[in-house]
Formats: sequence, C-alpha cells, structure tokens
Amino acid sequence: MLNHILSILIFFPALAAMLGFIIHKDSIRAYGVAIAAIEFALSLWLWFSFDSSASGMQFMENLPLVPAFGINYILGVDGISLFIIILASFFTMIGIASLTDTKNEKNMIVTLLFLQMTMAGVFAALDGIVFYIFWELSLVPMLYIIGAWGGPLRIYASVKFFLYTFTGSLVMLVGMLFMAYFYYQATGAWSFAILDWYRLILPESFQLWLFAAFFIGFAIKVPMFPFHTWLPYAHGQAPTIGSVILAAILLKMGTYAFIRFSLPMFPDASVFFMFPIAVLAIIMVIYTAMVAYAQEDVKQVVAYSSVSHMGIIILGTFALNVEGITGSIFLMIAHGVVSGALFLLVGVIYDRRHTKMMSEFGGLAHVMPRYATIFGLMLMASVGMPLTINFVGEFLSLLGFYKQSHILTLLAGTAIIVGAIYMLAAYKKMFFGEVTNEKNKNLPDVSKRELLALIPLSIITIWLGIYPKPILAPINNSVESIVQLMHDKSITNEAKTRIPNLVKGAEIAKTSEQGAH
Amino acid sequence: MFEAIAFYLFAFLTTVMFFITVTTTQALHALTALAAGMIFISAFFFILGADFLGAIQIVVYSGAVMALYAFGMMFFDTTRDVKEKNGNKFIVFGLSIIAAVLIVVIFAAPMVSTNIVALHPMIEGAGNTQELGMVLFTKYLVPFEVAAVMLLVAMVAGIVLAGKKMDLSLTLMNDAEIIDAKKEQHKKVL
Amino acid sequence: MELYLYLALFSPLAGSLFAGLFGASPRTKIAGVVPSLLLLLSFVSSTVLLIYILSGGEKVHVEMMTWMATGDLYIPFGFIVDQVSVTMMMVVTLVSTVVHFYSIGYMDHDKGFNRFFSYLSAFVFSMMILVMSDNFAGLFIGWEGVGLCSWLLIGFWYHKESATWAANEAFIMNRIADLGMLIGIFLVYWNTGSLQYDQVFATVGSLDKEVLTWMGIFLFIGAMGKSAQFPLHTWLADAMEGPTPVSALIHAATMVTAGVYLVVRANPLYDLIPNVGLFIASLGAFVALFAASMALVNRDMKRIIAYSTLSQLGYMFVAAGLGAYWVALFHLMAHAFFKALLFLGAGNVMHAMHNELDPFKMGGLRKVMKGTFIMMTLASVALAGIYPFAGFFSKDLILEVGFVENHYIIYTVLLFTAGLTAFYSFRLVALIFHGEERYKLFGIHPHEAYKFMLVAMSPLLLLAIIAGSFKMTYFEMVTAVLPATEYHVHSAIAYWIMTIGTQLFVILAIAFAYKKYANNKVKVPDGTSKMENNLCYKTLSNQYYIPYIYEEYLVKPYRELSSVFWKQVDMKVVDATVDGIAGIIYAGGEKTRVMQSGNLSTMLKWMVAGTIGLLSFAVVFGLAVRYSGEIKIILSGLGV
Amino acid sequence: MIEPVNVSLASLNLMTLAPMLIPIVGALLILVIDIFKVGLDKTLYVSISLLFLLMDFSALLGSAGVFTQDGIMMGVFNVMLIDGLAILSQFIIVGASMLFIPLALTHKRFHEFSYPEFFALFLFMIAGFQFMVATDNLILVFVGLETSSLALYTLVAMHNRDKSFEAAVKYFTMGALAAGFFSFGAMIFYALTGSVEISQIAAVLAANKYVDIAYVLVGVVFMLASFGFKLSLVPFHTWAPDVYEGASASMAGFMSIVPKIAAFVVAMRLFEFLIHSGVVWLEIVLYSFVILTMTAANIWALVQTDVKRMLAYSSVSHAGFVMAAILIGTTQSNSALFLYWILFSFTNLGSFSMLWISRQKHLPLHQMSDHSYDKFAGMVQTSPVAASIMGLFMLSLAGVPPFALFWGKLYLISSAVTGGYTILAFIMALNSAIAGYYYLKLIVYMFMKEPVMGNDGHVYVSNATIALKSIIGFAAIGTIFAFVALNPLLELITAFVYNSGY
Amino acid sequence: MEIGLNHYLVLSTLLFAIGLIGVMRRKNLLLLFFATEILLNSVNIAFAAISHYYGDLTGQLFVFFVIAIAASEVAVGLGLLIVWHKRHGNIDLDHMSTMRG
Repeated sequence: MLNHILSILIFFPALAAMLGFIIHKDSIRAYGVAIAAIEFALSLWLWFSFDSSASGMQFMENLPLVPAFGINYILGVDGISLFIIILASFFTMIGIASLTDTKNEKNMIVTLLFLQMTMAGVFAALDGIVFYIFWELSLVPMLYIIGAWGGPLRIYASVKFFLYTFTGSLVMLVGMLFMAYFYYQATGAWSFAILDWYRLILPESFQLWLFAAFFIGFAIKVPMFPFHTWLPYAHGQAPTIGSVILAAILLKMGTYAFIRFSLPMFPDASVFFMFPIAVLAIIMVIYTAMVAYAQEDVKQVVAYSSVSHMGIIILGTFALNVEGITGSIFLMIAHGVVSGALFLLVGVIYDRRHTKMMSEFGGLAHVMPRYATIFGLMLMASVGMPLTINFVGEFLSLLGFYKQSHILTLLAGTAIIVGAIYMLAAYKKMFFGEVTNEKNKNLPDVSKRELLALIPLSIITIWLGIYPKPILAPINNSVESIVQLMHDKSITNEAKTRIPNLVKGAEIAKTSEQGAH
Repeated sequence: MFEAIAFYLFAFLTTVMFFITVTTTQALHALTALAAGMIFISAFFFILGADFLGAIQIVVYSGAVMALYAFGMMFFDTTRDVKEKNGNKFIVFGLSIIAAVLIVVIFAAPMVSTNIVALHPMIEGAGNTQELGMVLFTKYLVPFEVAAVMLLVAMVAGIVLAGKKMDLSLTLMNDAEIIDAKKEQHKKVL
Repeated sequence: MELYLYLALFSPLAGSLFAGLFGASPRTKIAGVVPSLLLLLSFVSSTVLLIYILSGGEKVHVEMMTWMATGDLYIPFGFIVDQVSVTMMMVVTLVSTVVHFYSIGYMDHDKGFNRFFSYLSAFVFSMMILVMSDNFAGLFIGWEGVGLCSWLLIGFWYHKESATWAANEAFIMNRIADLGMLIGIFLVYWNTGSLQYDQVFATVGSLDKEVLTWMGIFLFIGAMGKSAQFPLHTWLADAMEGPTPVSALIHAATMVTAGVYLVVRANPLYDLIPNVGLFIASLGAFVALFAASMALVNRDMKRIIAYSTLSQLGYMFVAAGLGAYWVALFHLMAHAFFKALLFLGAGNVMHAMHNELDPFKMGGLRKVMKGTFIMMTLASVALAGIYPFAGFFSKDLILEVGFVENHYIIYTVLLFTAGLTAFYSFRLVALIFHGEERYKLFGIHPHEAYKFMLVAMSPLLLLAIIAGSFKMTYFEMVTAVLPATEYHVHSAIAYWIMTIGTQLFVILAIAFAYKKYANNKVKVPDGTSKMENNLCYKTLSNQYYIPYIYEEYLVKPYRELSSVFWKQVDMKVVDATVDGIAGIIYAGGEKTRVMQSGNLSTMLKWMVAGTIGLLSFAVVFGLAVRYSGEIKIILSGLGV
Repeated sequence: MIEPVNVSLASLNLMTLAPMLIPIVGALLILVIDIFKVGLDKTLYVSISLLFLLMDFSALLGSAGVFTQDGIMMGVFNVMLIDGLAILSQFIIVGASMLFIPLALTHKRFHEFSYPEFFALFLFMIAGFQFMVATDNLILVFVGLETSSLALYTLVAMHNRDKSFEAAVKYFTMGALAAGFFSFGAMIFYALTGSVEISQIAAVLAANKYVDIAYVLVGVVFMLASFGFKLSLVPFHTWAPDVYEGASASMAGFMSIVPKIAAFVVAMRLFEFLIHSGVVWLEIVLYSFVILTMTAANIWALVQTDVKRMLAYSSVSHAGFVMAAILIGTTQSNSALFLYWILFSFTNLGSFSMLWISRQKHLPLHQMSDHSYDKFAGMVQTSPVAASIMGLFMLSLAGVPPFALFWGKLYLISSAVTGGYTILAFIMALNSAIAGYYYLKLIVYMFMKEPVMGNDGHVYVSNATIALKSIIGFAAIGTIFAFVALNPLLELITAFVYNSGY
Repeated sequence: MEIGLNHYLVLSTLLFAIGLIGVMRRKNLLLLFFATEILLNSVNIAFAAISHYYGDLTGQLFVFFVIAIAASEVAVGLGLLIVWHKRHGNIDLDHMSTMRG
C-alpha cells in the first residue's frame, strides 16, 4: 500500500466524492469529514514513512500513460512537496469540518473532495503533463465554489479567476511541449518526466524563452504583480472555504512550480531573471501592502496581504541558495496556515453579520474576546512575529536573498513595516474602540465548531514557529539537492557564482537517474 | 481562320447571353438568354471536337435543366419583373471585374509547363463518343456509378422536398392529426 | 545553575499562561497574585545566578534546542548568563516583580485585570529572552516579543482611540527600526557565518571596516527604535496612554533600554568602529537635550517623565557610544530603579486624581499622599543626580566620560541637560505636591494608594537611594566581559570643581523650579499667558512640531498614496488593462458580428471577396516570382 | 479502331470498393422496403442503417488489416486509393455516423425521422464521403462531394422548419458556388498538368519545378475557397452558424464532424505536397487562414446568445485549429489531425446530443431561440447529472485536461512546436484561452445562475430515450477516459499516416 | 490568329466572372441558380479546350461529370425552392435572414 500511497492520496477523495453523490444530504457532512480525516491520516502516514534524511524523490510510481508521446503517470514526493500535500489534506479536513450552513452542502463537499484530489495531484506529479492535468483541473472545482456560493460579483470573479489562470497555464503548456521536444531532440525519445527534464542542459537563449513561458503560467497563479488582479475578486467573492483553500493551497501551486520547474530546469535563466523578478516581488510586497491598507473590506485586506506575502516567497525562491529556497518553501506552508486561518476568521464574522466592511465593526474585542485573541494571534503571525510560523519563512527568505542583493532585500524587508501598518490598522478598525454599531452588541463569540478549526491552526502557528525543525530538515535536504543540481547544470559564469556549490553532486545524479527509469 | 472567327463569334454571343442572364430584370429574358448561352457553349464543344459533350450539353442543359427551370419559374410565378434591391453595385461588379482581371493577367501568359502526358489520349479513328465511352467505362467506371448514386440522391431529394410530405410538419402535429392527414392524402391519391 | 536559568526564564511565561487562562473570565485576584509570585521566583533565581556570577562562577551557557537550521545557517535557542545579562536580568526581574505587585493594587478595579497580568508577564518573558539569548536571532525574538507586548499593553484600554493609536504607532515605528536590525543580522550572518555572539565577535576583527560600519549602523538603527532615539522617538511619549505600571516597567525601566543593551552587548563590534560610536554618542547627547527641552513645558505628568526617560536614554547612549559600556549599563540599572519609582508614584497620583494628568490641576497633594510624595521627591532627587543618590554616581560618571574622552561639546550639552533635568523634575514635584490645592476646583477627592502598593514600591526606593554604592562591585563584575576602562578626570581639583559645580548647578535648577512652581500663585494655564504664546514655548509644547510633520508628511501621504494605488493604479490601470483586453476582444466580436448579417447575398459576397483577396495576393506573388529577375534588375538600378 | 480492353477481376481490386458499396446497398434496401411497406417505424430504419454501417465498419477493419500488411492499395483502374488517410478518415466517418444515427430515436416525434428517405439519404451521404476520401482523383472527389452534399442539404431541410429550410437554401447556394470554385480550381490544375489525379499533378508540377507558379497559385486559391467553404474557414464560414442553427442538433453535430474530416483529408492530399515543395505563398496563406479562423470564430462565439450557434462558431474555430495541422505538414501534425478529430467527435457528439435531448417542439415565450443560454440557467439544481455531463463536454471543448480534446490540443500544439511553428503554437494556446470564455459561459449559466421562472428541469431531458442516453453516456465515458485509449490510438494513427507517406 | 488554349482560358474566366456577378447580384434565388449554372459552364469550356489541346480525354470526362452534377444540383435546388415558396410565397433571399449574428 505504501508503494501506491500517493495514488491513493490522489484518487481516494475523488472516488469518495463520486460516492458522495448517493449519500443523503443530512449525512453528507459527516461523510465529508470522515473522508477528509482519512485523507489527512493518510498524508500523515506518508510523512511518518517519509525518510527525512534522503533528498531525492520517494514513493515514486511510474505507469505508462501515453508512452508513445512520453507521457507517463509518474508520482513522487520529496521534502518540498510533502508538506504542502499534508497541508492540503489538513485544510480540506478542517474546511469541511468548519463549514457553516451552506445551501447545497452536498455539492460543496463533493466539490471540495474533488479539489483535494487535484491539489494532491499537483504536488505529487512528477510528469509535466500529469502536473498540468491536475493544475488545470484544480480550477474547475474552485470555479464552481466561487461561482456558486460567492458574493454578488461571484460570476465575474470566478470567470476571471478561471480564464486568467487558464490563459497563463496554456502558455506554460506550450513551454512544456518545447521542453519535451528538446528532450526528444537530445535523446530521440519523448518524455515529459520532470526528472528527465532536469538532466537537459539547454543553451541560455532557449532557457530564457522557456523560462518566460513557464513564468507566465506560474506568475498568474501566484499571483505576481501585475497579474494579481484576479485574486482580490476571487477572494472577495468566494465563500470562506473557497478563500481558505485558495489562499492556503492553490496559490502555492505557482510558487511550488517555480521551485519544481523553473529553477532546476533553467538555472541560467533563473539567474538572468533574478533581478527583474525580484523587483516585481518587491512591488508585490510594498505596493500590494499599500493597496491592502487602503481597503475597506477586511477580506480584501487579507487577500492583498496574501499577494504581499507571496512576494516574499518569490523573493526567497529567487535567492537561489539553500537558505532562501528553504525559507520560501517554509513560508508557503506558513502562509498557508496563517492566511487560511485569517480567512476562516473573516468567515466567522461574515457568518454573523453578512458583511465584511470594516466600517461596520469596531470594538469587537469587547463582545468577542476569544475571537479577537485568535485573530490577534494570526495577525501577529501574519506580520511575522518571531516564534510564529511566518517568521521562520520570512526570515530565511530575506536572509537568503540578502546574499544576492542588499538593497533589494532592504526594500523587501519593508514588508515587516508595511505589513504591520495595514494589519494593525485593520485590527484597530475592527476590534478596538467602543462598540458603536447596535448590531454588534450581541454577537456570539466563536462557537465550538469554529474553534475546532481555529485551535489546531493556532497550535500549528506557534508550534512550528518555535520548533520548525521537523519540517525544515526534509525541506532543507531536498533544496540542497536542487541547488546543487542548478549549480552543476548552469553554464554561465554568472550563474555559477550566484548559485552556491554544495558539493553533493554525486547524490543528485543518482536521484535523477532513478527518476529516468 | 474559320476557327478564330467561330471562336470570337461564339465567345461574343455567349458572353452577351450570360451577361444578359445576370443583369436583366426580366426573368423570362434571363431564362432565354441562359438557354441560348448554353447552346452557344455546345458550339465550342463541337469546335473542340467534343461532339458527345456538345450533344449532351444541348440535351441535358437546354433540354432538361432549362425545362426544369422553366417549370420552376412558372411555379414561382417569376415571369413578372424581378424586383431586386441591390445595395452597392460597386462591390458586385468591382469584385467580379477584379477577379476577371487578375485571372486574365495570369492566363494571358502562356503556360511554360512541359512534361504533360495525355493519360487518356484521343484514339485515332474512333469517334469521340466511342473514345469517351471507352474511358468512362474503364477508368471512370466508379465515378460514373457514383454519379448514378448522386442522381438517385438528387431524385430522392427532389421528391422528398418538393413532394407533399413537407407541407405538413409531423414534428408539430399530434398523433390524431397525423392520422387524419394521412387519410386525407390517401383519398387524394385515390 | 541551569535550573535557575530556566526558572528565571520560564516562570514569567508560566505566569503569563496562567493569567491567560483566566483571560476571558471575570477579574480574579489569583490571576494577579500567581504571576507576581512566579516573577518573584524568577527574581530569586536571577539573584542566585547573580550571586553565582559575583562569586566568580563561570558563565552559564545552555543550548535548549535547535530553532532554525538550514544550509549553513544554524540557530539554536541558546541562553547565556554572564555578567552583562545577569545585570539586565536583575533589573528586569526586580522592577517587574515590584510592578507586578504594585499592579495588583493599581489594576484592582479594571475589567481587564487578568488579561493585564498575562500581558505583563509575557512582556517579562520576552525581555528575559532578549537579555539572555546567546545569539542575535534570539535577541530578535525577544526584541519583537517586547514590541508585541508593548503594543498589547499600550493599547490595553483598547476602547480608547488614543490608546490604540499610540499602540499602533509604537509598534510600527519599532518595526521600522527592526528592519534595520534585521538587515544588520543578515549582514552579520553573511559575513561571519553565524549569529552566535561568541562566534560573531570572535570573527569581527578580521572583517572589512566598511562591512563593520554598515553592521554597526544597521544594528544601531534597531536600537534607535526600541530606545526611541531621534527621529523615532515620538512613540514613547504617546505610549503613555498605557496603564502606568506598564509605563514604569516597559517604557522606563526595561524595554526602552534594550537598545542600550544591544550596543553594550555588541561592544566588540562597536569598539572597532569608533566613528559610529561617536555618532551614537552625539545622537545620544542631542536626544538628551532635545527630550529634556520638551519636558520643560509639558503639561502631562506621564509625558514629562517619559521625556525624562528619553533624555536619560540619551545619556546612556553617550556612554555606550564613547566606549564606556559599563557606565552605560550602570546608568541603565540606576535609572531603571528611580524612573520606575517615579512612574509608580505618578500612578498613585493618577489614581488619586481619577486619571487626571495635568499637574497644573493638582497641587498640594503632599498633605493627602505623604508616602507617594516622599517617594517621588526622592526619585526626582535621584534623577537629578544629587549626592548620594543613585543618579549621582551613574550620571556624573557619564559626564566624566564625555570630559575624559575630550568630547567637550557633548560634555557641555550633558551638563546643561542635567540642569534641565533637575528643573523639570522638580517643576513636576512642585506642581503636584506643593502650592495651592487646585484640584478642588475640579471636585476631586484624592486619597493615598493602598499600603501594599507603597510597600511594593519600597525596594525601588531603597535602590534608588543606595544603588550608587554598588558601583565598584558592579564595575569589577561586568568588566569581566566589558572593556574595563576607568574614567577619572586627571587632576583631583578639576574633578572636584566639576562635581561640585554640577551639584550646584543642579541644586540651583531645583531651587528655581521650586520658586516658580511651589507657590500659591500658580494658576491653571488657559493658553492666554504671555509665556504660552512665546514661539519657543509653542515649539516645545508641540514637540518641535515633529508629530505634526510625521502626520502631515508621512502618514497622510502614505494613506493617500495607498488609496491612489488601490483606486487609481490597481483598479484603473492594472485591472482595467486586463479587463480591457477582454473587453476589446468581446467588443471586437460585437462589432464584427454584423458580418454575419444572415443575408445570403452578403454571405456569397464574402465568399467571393475572400477568393478575390487570395487571388490578388496570389497574383502579386506569382508575378513577383515570375519577374523576379527583372525586379532585381530594377531594384539594383534604383540603388536599393 | 478501339482495342477491346481486357481487365482481370483481380486487377480491379474490388475489395477497395466494398466499404462504400455497403451503405449504398443499405440505402437501396431502405428505399425498396419503403416501396413495399409504407409507414414502418423509424426504429427499423435506424437498425438497418446501424447494421449496414456496422458492416461498413467491419469492411474497413478488413481494409485496415490489408493496409497494415501490404501498404497502400489502388483499385478499379487506380481510381480508388486506399491508404492510411482513407482508412482513418473512413473510420471516423463511419464511426461517427454510427453514433449519430441512433440520435433519431428521440422521445418526441420529429418530421424527418418519419421518412425512410432520411435514412437512405443518410447512407448515401456516408458513401459519398467515403468515396471522397478514398481517392486522389479530383473527379471522383467532386462527384463524391456532391453526392454527399446534396444529401446533406436535403437532410438539413427535412427537419421541416422555416429555419431549416433557410439553412438548407443558404448551404445549398453557397455549396453551389463552392462547387464552381472547385471545378475551376481543378481545371487549372488540369491545364497545368494534364491530369486530375493529385499524385500525378504533384509529380508533373515537381518535374516542371513549378515554373508556372502563378497558375498553380490561382488553382490553389480556388481549391482553398472551395475547401474553405467545406471546412468553414473564415471568411468562407458564413454558412456554418446559420446552418447549424437551422438544422436539428443531431444533424448539426454530425455536420461539425463528418463532412469536415472528409474535406480535411482531401485538403491534406492536395495541399501537403504543395507545402512540402516549398510554395511559400501557400504557407503564408494557410497560416493566415488558421489564425483568422481560430481567432475570428472564437471572438464571434463569445457574443452568441444561443448555445447551438456558439457551438457552431466553436466548430469553426476548431476547424481552424486543425487546419494548422495541414499547414505544419509533418507526420506528427497529420497524425494530430486525426487524433484531434476523433477526440473532437466524441466531445461534440456529446454536446450536441445534450442539446438534442433538451429540444422542445415549441419555444417558450421567454426563450429567444431553441437553445438559448437562458434555457440552461440553473440546470444543476434541477438535473445535476445532465448539467455535470454538459459541463464535462464544455470543459473538454475548452481543452481542460484530462478530458478528450485536451490530448488532441496537446498533440497538435506539440506538432506545431516540433514543426518549428513557435508563434503559431502560442497563438493556438491563447486562442484556447479565449475559447475558454464561451464554454465557461454555459457552465456559468448551468451551475451558477438561478433557473428561469417556470423551468422545472423537465425540459433538459424531454427528448431523451434510453438510446440517446446511452449515446451521451458513451460520449461522456469517451471524453473522460480518452487517455486510456490514447496510446494505442496514437500509435495506430501515426503508423497509418506515416505509411501513407504523409 | 491561331486560337490557342489561352484564348479559351480567358473566355472561361470572363464567363466565370459573369457568373460571379450573377451570384453576388441576384436576390431572386432562381435567377441566382442560373448564375451558378454559368459558373459551371464556363469551366466546362475550359475543360473541353484543355482536353482538345492536350489530346487528352480526361477533360471531357470532367465536363461530363460536371454536367451530371449541375443537373443534380438543379433538382435539389429547385426542390428546396419549392418548399420555401410553398411556405413563404417568395424566393427572394432578402426575406431569408431570420438567423444572423
């Protein structure tokens, strides 16, 4: 079973979702929670069976799909993808558990389970096309979630979300086809296997173009400035659960893909584009933080804050050293937890008041002290308070990028200032002051069910902030192998100097050889 | 010389006839001009030694097709003046003239291609019809048969479309109405 | 000893969590008492450690566990108790124990009693981490932790707009500095490959001067924020919105001195870059004067004390910047005692006056608040630096340092500031406790604070009086890790002239203050007097218009720019571009769909037109190919 | 005198004719039955048609078997040409027809199915298409084309509504013009080479090194115009939306697949050798056609309010997409064409069948047309399964993986990449994105809008029978699990195309 | 004044152009069908001429088939017109634009 655990992780929720159609609507939530819990347990099992000291892919599966065209169903996890998979199943679980009364609950839960399939698939796929399949497929449930359960602009938002991402990923697909073609030219056989692609050393000009093609797909997903405008709409209109999963997992697909594809495949291009991308990332950090500050809707604040944080993740990724990349991966998880929690929190108040405008609130700390406390905790995590999960990631990301550019890091570092500004301002507007709005006087504090979702997140937030090692170590191992691979593959002098040499080459070669067969 | 005179004469006549066909407002004139043009075309066939074609041109076109059109014209009662609203004449004539000029520009120049081998050369001493028959029933047997199918299709199609069947919509009628209609039809046939 | 270390470190955390358990429940004494007792435990442990260190024990260095490790980076949770940190631990635990006990009384009637103790203990925990950490990252944890607690505590009365505003201001301003700190840490890491103090300081010597300078600057920027040095000073005065015990603990005794602690801790670094040190000293001197001047005219009791704190921090930086680290640390300690005392006294007054802060509305309180009166007066004396109180030893030492190091301008400034300090301190005392009982005009019935609060304050009083006598013991202890420079004016005569001169100057200033404010003629100012309309007075009372400038030229533009970014740039440019592309495509469809008019004739025309289009292209192409030879000749004839 | 001709039966290779003869026999049988007994139920005729198509299919399997062994077959005086293209396209033609003919078994009565002639014409039409693809003789192409076209016009008209007549007349008239273009084009090639056989034309032109390039181009123009009409390339596409709208949904679906694959094969035979001999002009023109057709049709599809019309434009766009394969002209691209079209058949079969089962006889007042978007609003609430299936087909059409059409797109774009048409590849990708919008629009209506008043959901399946449902189920399964069959399919197609010399 | 193949081709082209004029100009469907006949006929001339000049019979065969096709088209076309006429009483294509866009 362990040999196929990834396939089970991917397809178990999908099969369960199919079965879900026949389950009576009164029992569907229990069913959903049970399935998601099993899925989560499976993902934990994956973690426990995972050899943290190894750097290569584990639990690999390889089934021919269209061998004539080099498409194979290849799965595998390493330290980079492992935790995002776990995070995904975790969020699906608490997302379903904390669902508040929604119409068509059954459809929602079935959709969420499908979404879980695609999320697990994206992060476990080691074949370009299989990756692409899940990547695109993940849009569909999200489209439905936003479009069917969203706010007044839901259709616009969902269609925008879908088309924008879809467009970007089609460009990426062309890039993948080129990659496969180059592989074909080099070896005489088609292959879409990522580990095969790792072995290709492309001329720099090719790298630049391909990097650009992949970049568009990923950048829109992340979303990077100036491709980010779908995100506020999507978040603004999505129901709570949609925002949570969107922010926590779906956005990570883009940054994950940068690390999985762009960096190891195009090391020279990565170095070439490092500064332009860093500049974009800094714009993301500062500009979107300012935009967040100007928002009137608390959910939009969190939405824009996501963009801002994604900027740091990008920056860490393009630090191109172990510290930065490890940090960015950790920050992906951290941001997943924190922004997921923040969206859940926004959902809590939205359920009570059916508005998200900050001007409607004020003084909530009086009426909902527990809520205010948890919100405060997440806020502090969001602004990167040490000993919370976010800090580790942000610190490492910035630390890593500092090696590449001092000035840009200084600019990016303003994240901790501007982040504090909009977050504190929002918190002040909502929680501080006197309760002025009559409607807020008798709001109930967070319920047990809501706590069920929020408390684990709070615990994770602090636990991983204090003791990130269990996650950091496996990530570190895998990142080291990627960095080494990049160093070995790079052809320009600039890249050779920018990407550190860790002298662990032999091990990497072995891994990619395993992957090829 | 005779050939040249004949060519130009018939070329002139055909052109004029066809021009009348497409421009006149009198449907009857158009029909007549078309028929005349067809007959003049058959002249070319004779000139070019395609006697069989000349014959069937007259028979099929001037005979059958024209008869059909004439019937149609009567049916549609288009013997009157045809009122046609035409917007931009320039588009119509302009486009056509451009087309003509363009092609003529090319066709005016002789072809320089060589290597043309007659696949089915004219056979010395055989009549055109015989020659044609020879090729038609060997090489072109299949197209010939398919053409037969095509004619069958056309026939069936013509019958289906023009026949009584399409007058009623069985889609929109209910069962009782259909039975009534059938009885009605039956009576008429009897 | 490790046990004591952990006890000292974690008992505040335990206290905080314990009080936090009662966070949502109604006020209960136990939520205050238990943390206080736990803090007492922490204090006792610290004392044990102090005695251990004093008795010549080795540094206690523990590594609890790994925090972050990736690549070459390795950051543990490591703690060190050496001479410097034990000093800080003593100060922190002592003052906070006092403040805790005091708060049990002070916060007695507050709804958020439990919450308060939770925050307060959390603060102490953070502060302990800050001072005990053995690496920069740990320092940063504490650094941010105290910032967080400061935010929580300033904004403790979150229903007050001003309080929450001040809290946010403090947090954000500190964050600006923290960025500098962070960059400094990055610099340290990438240049030395480690963040452990011992490893870092072992390698700084071999580094490039320029790198070291930058390191020093960035770390000091961090210190500037925490210690509220110009231009990041405005938050400190505003932070007085918090409960008074908080001001005493955080904004006088402990947190604000963290900057000084950082510079002291990083002394091997700063020793190598005297230019930066001089800058620090100059800035310190400037702030000392600058803050004192604002205190002169202020009409808010707590703000006056806050400016005084600021001013004293300036003194400390002067010492630290000039390399007299032990002096800075000594003044830090002494200052903590008397300033905390002053604040707590002010808290008593506030309680008595029903949160009235304007000393002009008080007067004559010595009759009803004898204990407080005595304590505050003595604390002010200590602050003014009158022999033999603690301030004399520490502050005069700094003046001497300035003098000995030949920085006469700094010396002069500090001397002058000492006079100002005495003046505003006693202006405050005089206004509060002497003269007419102006409060009666406002119908207030003051009363003395609980006995046990006064008792709780008494250790501070004691220390404020006698701390100076520990000078030599202290010197011997800390110089084990800090540069052991003794500062003595070369000639004994000069020394005496200076000392006595200073004392006289200060006493004169006190006398002047008393003369002006301790009489019955003092009126509640109504903004009409000549003095109040004086430009100088206005500038000072408006804090040199700096808050105004910040508001007008930083905050507002930021807010407006944000709004522009959102409404103009994001919505109208970035998003509109995306929507515009979609819109153009869609409009293209709407516009061109007329092509499909449904009219057969049009359709046929399109078909013919398409063919003609192709034909034209074909003919052009065909002719070009056919006559390519000729075309080439013509073109070459044209000289193309 | 004419010598008598001796022909041995074996040399005729009559087996090459077998697949085409079977439907003709079937059609004749239907006509004969009708003579003897009037008013038989449509199920009989459907079964007969299916039976003969099945036989046809088996015959094709036989041909395929022979082809894999012996390679290209010529038959009946070398008029018939059975190569990989012919076999593959006939598989598609016959296979798709087999799937479409049961759509006659509707729950409601429709005029055309009451007449056996419908089925006879249908079978004749299939035969016509088969002839068209199984030869490289332009005469037979022409005759086959006309046979099928004439039958098709009639089939469209037999739906017996004003709109369907209008559609048929439009289709017919434009078809007549296209026929004129075809004959003119053929004439030019004949004038150039003295032959009407494509292989011969190619040989002669090559021998002459294309000296008369201007002539060639004019010939190509007219051929392009003629096939542009059949393949609905912009600006020759104008019939498509109207005819699709006028015809019944089942017939529209059929038209979107079968006639086009026949035309594609002929176009491939005709243009491929020209492209390979370096006629730059043709490359430019085809390039523009491809881009124009894809993009313009997409843009027009965006603004449609009727689903069927939208699907019509979408089919036009897909045709443009596939035309790229001919432009690229590599073995991979030609294989991609067939792969794409097979997968497209499944998807389009499904989507048009879904429209077909929701066909009402009378238009409700609030509805502008038969299949306006409004009609599908909130469909998920009343018939979730149907909505999901329809959504599935839309996603497949949009190219969302892993549904059928994605693989077609993937392989086709890949062939563009491989063939060196980078820009084209990106344009194709971007066009897929534009297309996403209008497919999504239907999904939005079905899943995210509230139903129109008075729509109880019955309408969506009002026309459904077991037969139709099975067809839809089949199409859905084919669409979802396309990837299972992909590898053998791809290998087969590639082998067939490669062995035919394309 | 030898009449060559090109003469016939040009003639054929001219007639074809006239046919195009008719196709585009005519609104009466019946008369439009006349124009399509002209198109086919013009091509027939060219085929016959090519056949003549090349001494090859294929062209004539093509003509033969074109004539057959033309005849079939007339049958179907007229059939369609009749149905339309029965329903609408006209065969003017301007009345035939219910579908658009």
